[in-house]
Amino acid sequence: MAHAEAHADEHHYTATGIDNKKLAIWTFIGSECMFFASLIGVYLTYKGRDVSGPKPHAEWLDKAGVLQEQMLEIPLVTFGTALLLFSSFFVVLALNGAQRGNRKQLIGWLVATIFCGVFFVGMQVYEFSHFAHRGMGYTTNLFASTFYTLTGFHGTHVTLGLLWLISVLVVALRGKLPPEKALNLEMAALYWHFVDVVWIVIFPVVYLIR
Amino acid sequence: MATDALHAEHSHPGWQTYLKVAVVLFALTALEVWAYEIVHRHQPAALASLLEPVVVEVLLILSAFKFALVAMFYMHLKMDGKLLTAIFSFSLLLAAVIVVALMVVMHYLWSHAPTVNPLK
Amino acid sequence: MATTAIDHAPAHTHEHTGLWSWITTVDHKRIGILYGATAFFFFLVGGLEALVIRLQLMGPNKTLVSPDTYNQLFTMHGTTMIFLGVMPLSAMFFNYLIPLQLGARDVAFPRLNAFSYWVFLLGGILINVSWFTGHAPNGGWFGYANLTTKQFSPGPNIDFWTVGLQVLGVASLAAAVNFFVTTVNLRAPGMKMMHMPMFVWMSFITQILLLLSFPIITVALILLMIDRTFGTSFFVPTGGGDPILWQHLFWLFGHPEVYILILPSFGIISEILPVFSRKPLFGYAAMVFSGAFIAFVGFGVWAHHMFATGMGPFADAFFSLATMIIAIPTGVKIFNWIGTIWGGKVDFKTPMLFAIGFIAMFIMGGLSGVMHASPPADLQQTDTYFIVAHFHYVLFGGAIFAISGGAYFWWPKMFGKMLDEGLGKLHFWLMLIAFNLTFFPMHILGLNGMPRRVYTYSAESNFELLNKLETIGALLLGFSFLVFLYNIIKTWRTPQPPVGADPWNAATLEWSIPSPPQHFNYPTLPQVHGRDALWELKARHGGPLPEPQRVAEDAVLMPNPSWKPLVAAIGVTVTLGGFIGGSHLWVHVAGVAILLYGIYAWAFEPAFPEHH
Amino acid sequence: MPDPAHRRPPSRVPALMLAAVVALLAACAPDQYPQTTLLPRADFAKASDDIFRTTLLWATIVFVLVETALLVAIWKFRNRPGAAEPVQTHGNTTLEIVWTIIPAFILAMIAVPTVRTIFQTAQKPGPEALQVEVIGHQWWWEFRYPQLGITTAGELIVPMGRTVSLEMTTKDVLHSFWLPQFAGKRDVFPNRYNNLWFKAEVTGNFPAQCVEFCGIQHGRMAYRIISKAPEEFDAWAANFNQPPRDFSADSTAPALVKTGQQLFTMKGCIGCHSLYPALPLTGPNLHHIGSRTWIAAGTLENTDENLAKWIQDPQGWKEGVLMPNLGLTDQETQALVAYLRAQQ
Ligand code: HEA
Ligand code: HEA
Ligand code: HEC
Ligand code: CUA
Ligand SMILES: [Cu+2]
Repeated sequence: MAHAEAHADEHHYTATGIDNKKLAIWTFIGSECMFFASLIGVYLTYKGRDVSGPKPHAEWLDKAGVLQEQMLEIPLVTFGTALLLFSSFFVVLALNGAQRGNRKQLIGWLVATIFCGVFFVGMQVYEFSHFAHRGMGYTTNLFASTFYTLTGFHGTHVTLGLLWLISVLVVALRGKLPPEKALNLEMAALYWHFVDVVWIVIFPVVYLIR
Repeated sequence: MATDALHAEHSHPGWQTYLKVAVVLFALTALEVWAYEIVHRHQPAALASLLEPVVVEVLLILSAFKFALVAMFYMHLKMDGKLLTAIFSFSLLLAAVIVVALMVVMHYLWSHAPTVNPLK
Repeated sequence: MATTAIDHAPAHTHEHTGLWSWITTVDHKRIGILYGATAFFFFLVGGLEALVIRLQLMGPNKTLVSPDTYNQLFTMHGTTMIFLGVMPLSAMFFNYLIPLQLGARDVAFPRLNAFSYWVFLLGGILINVSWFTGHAPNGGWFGYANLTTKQFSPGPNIDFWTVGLQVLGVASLAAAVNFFVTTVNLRAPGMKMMHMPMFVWMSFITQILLLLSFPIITVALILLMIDRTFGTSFFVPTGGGDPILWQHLFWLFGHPEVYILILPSFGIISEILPVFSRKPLFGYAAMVFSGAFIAFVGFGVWAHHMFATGMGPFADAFFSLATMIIAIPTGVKIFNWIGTIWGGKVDFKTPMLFAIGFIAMFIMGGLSGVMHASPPADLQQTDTYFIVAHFHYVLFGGAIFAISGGAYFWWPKMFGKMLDEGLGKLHFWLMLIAFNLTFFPMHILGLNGMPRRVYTYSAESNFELLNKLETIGALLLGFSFLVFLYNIIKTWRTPQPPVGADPWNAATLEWSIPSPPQHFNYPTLPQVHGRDALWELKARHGGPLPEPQRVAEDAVLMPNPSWKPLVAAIGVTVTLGGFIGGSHLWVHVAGVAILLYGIYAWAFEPAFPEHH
Repeated sequence: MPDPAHRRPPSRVPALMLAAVVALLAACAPDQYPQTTLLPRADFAKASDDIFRTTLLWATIVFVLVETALLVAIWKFRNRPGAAEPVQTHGNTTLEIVWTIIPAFILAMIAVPTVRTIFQTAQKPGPEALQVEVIGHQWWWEFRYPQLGITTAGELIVPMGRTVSLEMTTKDVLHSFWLPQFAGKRDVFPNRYNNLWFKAEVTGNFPAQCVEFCGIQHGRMAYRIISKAPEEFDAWAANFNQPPRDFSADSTAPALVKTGQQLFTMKGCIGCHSLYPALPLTGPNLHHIGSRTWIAAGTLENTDENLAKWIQDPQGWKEGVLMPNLGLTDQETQALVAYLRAQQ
């Protein structure tokens, strides 16, 4: 019985052929679906039940009795959405580079991805502070609370994804992401895409449907 | 046992495919925003009155398309194991059911339970 | 499958003993034992709380504890038993058994496994620390808003609960991902899904339930915490929120949760019955599918906890019918278990007694469940002791009986020693009788109008006699656990000849390796050809297998021990703990810093020893 | 085994079991329990009870059959010396289909009447019903009769033989209103009205209590349901509508009562308690408190001693209750009791 050679293989043995880490990240994503479903469910359930303004898609009277524009600003978020979609595209290319051992492709696109992500978070920070400026605090009304909570938790996920991607970038920069370790980027990328698809749902549900 | 990287190189699509997907994604997003604008500004009027009754469905279908594209191509579900697709689809299905169920039970309640004193 | 014997004395390496080795362990068996010991301790704490409850209710208008203390007691009793007792006791079996029964060396992510345990332990401590500050949670185990909002519960009591449960949720989710992947991926070569032992199947379904239901309560808890901390109105009516949304979110999780509590027990029973009936499990495929069906339909019945809320007739009817349907697959299980015994050769060893007790008692609880499932009848039963009777019959009569049986069954595998059979039988009979004495009268009390969660009752109500009986029963029940404890200590102390690998002539792979198993479980991964892998082997061999020999401890490369998971666990707990009694920025910051350090140190530390 | 623990059960267990069985049998009779749900005395409760009995019947049948099967199995197939190895069966499809279908059939027997009753009890009674607004407070219940202009607390008084329609809500947290002998429970929610109805078939004074956990004194949030013959009910309503008696100018009134009336204002009782039925304040309305059968949210019989005990030390009886201890001396208490007693 040749133990030694058996082990080398046994450490990577999986019954399905799918790598453990990849399966794990997908399982986690499945669980996250329920997390966002609950938040979106709460948002939609409470949609339109505010006692007073601000309103997402209609004019509203503020405390002073002044008529205010609708809260949500579609052009800004459309730009943010585009950024996120771009980043998903970029990270796929980065992964492609990593798998083929093309360091330039890997690093270049990864940096681009991170840029887009940072700008998206920046967009959200700007949006939130702008809303706050316009008189929509966290507790102002149900719309405000549900909106900030849903998009805020999404933003937190984006931030975590960024942290992860940046960590992978650092590893890559130090030349420690050879093709056989591309899975480390693939996991981050999968999570990143997931964050992106959640936004694909949030964008119409929150911003476009009145 | 195939190492994943090798496996991936053979079956994962090239960057042309990724680019095509990206283009479609942007087009669909543009469509979404356009649909929103039509209804929002009520212009052009003909299109708006056509779109208005179904705009929610249209938006949801468009975003479902986008969702599917990212999942299938960028997340490689189209090429990776069926098991992963099963995990994701099952979760999504249940997630959708939960969202709808929450809305239905709460709105059904609000539709029949009086909020002001029915004796007054 | 043969563990080719290499004649080595068990090579003890220093890293295998001492406190530090337990703190840094990533061995699923040790983590399982840690889970078991911790959960059993918490179970005793929850039991002690129950005893105080029972003493307070022994007679009308008693003043043993103050009303608020009483409310803290039953809240903590329910919370402790469910989240710190039964769930982690099941986790003990997941940890110890899933890899063994699959023929694997460990779980897929050993360090993540350690992380789960530490988060669980710290979450349990966090929530119980509230006793020492005098602010134990007092809103009931389902924490109904708007009683639990800041206006009506201004103290930190509820914060301990929202935060504690979130921390525990992290532990459960991490463990669930781990066991899900382990089950799918680490099955021994040749073991198809439909070859897996029933315990692994039921545990697998439990992991899916955990993955899909815990996020829901996490969201609910977060929203409640935000309401309390930042003044939003998710569940505050004056701000437009609706407290009933809390109930939907809670029970959307809460009902799947009860199947999270019972499915592992179904699995344990399904392992014990065949071994002591000397006959394979009856209707394996039906058992698998009924388990999956219970879990799946279990997501669509949550509002049967809310029949009294006035949901409207259509919702009432829907949830009533959905609930009743669950009786069918559960019935299939019961009948298949009886079918397993039928025609067998029943050996009344202690584990078997508990398994039979489980079936007998669970039927009772299940049937009262079906009686609640009819809303017109439930309007009379809900929030009375009839409900308390129902859920103790399924939780204690179900889960605790099965877990006790499992403990006797796998004890020799875990520790290489048999628990005393005589004491085990005494434990069983005492528990069976005391259990019924404690909880059967609750049916009568409930139907005769005794509400639950009342710290006392009037003399006029005439509830005294039955309550006295219940209290006596509870004390006896406590005594039965003392017998168990004594059995453990006695077994520990008394020298015993080694039990060997397969003392019960059992069916599954874990009995093919020495007791207790070596760190790597299997020197070579076993090759599996069908169900009941070990029975099949023995049949092929034409009798008992030769006793497996221990091989050198370093024969197989195993992962490094690590203390990083503990650091990350501390980080999680501190970060969330900052929400107790308001949001404390510096605590969050410290927590996040610890967490980040833990995660990075973990990520960049080699999982395996440097090359051989 | 020389284990002393081993000896114990044979002597102790049967005795205990016997005691338990006897006690249980004796304790089973529902008529001993004033709050029982097993002796329904109104249409709604009877509908619940019908379903309950149907489910209980089926549950008992299933219980007996399945437990018997289990016992037979373990007895018949117990390991006897020299028994042969069992036949290794793996299942039986026919059997499995049968034991899927039979439970489904039994469930249908429960489900059909269930659904019928759900819809039947969901119907609201017409305007001829006596309407009562039920309002939950931490930790007492308020009852308003808009058709009669009456507000009272702690005692729901209804006429026998006439449908009563309850519109229920809460001023603070969730509670649940329950009339064990007459109807099931309904939770109450802020900003929402829930309905429950019943037609009492007997007269009498029945205890009941709040059944949704509502804070520290949930355990002592009780009330009485008093069903009166129609004439008595009308008389009560007519009498109740009299304004409270003013003793300050009444020379026939005992001095104690007069002092009590002054103290009622001086001690601040008036800040929370109204003596006029239509004036809602934070505490229960004390109109006609003198003729109530129970006080302190249905937890104390309305005797002079209990009244005194309550107003002097409400926190002693109901810790955390929203009525403060006002530091009344014994004399003041006696005066207040006399005054309240005179509110008939
Ligand atoms: C292990 C935990 C567990 C399990 C397995 C169950 C199982 C079931 N439960 Fe239980 N339940 C709880 C734990 C559990 N429950 C808890 C903790 C609460 C209270 C929460 C709280 O308020 O604090 C609760 C409350 C609860 C309620 C709410 C009552 C109320 O508050 O008003 C209801 C209502 O429908 C219910 C129903 C059921 C049903 C139908 C099943 C079914 O799954 C049972 C199925 C089993 C059988 C039916 C027996 C075997 C079957 C046969 C022998 C076949 C033949 C049978 C028939 C034809 C009927 N349960
Ligand atoms: C798995 C779950 C579980 C288990 C095992 C138990 C076990 C017990 N429960 Fe529990 N119970 C719940 C889950 C559980 N319970 C839940 C969810 C609620 C609802 C809470 C709510 O309403 O919010 C509840 C509520 C509840 C009530 C109702 C309270 C109320 O509504 O006012 C009562 C009353 O009698 C009770 C009693 C008991 C008793 C006597 C036991 C006994 O079986 C306990 C037996 C164990 C022991 C007695 C321990 C032995 C200890 C020693 C021997 C001492 C050694 C000590 C040390 C070394 C530390 N329980
Ligand atoms: C701060 C408010 C407050 C003040 C002041 C107050 N009470 Fe009360 N009282 C209450 C509340 C609230 C209850 C209901 C308590 C409960 O049962 O939960 C109550 C209950 C009662 C009851 C029982 C009523 C019933 O329906 O059973 C009586 C009698 C009573 N109060 C008398 C008095 C007297 C006499 C005084 C003055 C000496 C007084 N109260 C002062 C708030 C107050
Ligand atoms: Cu009010 Cu309980
Ligand atoms: Cu349930």
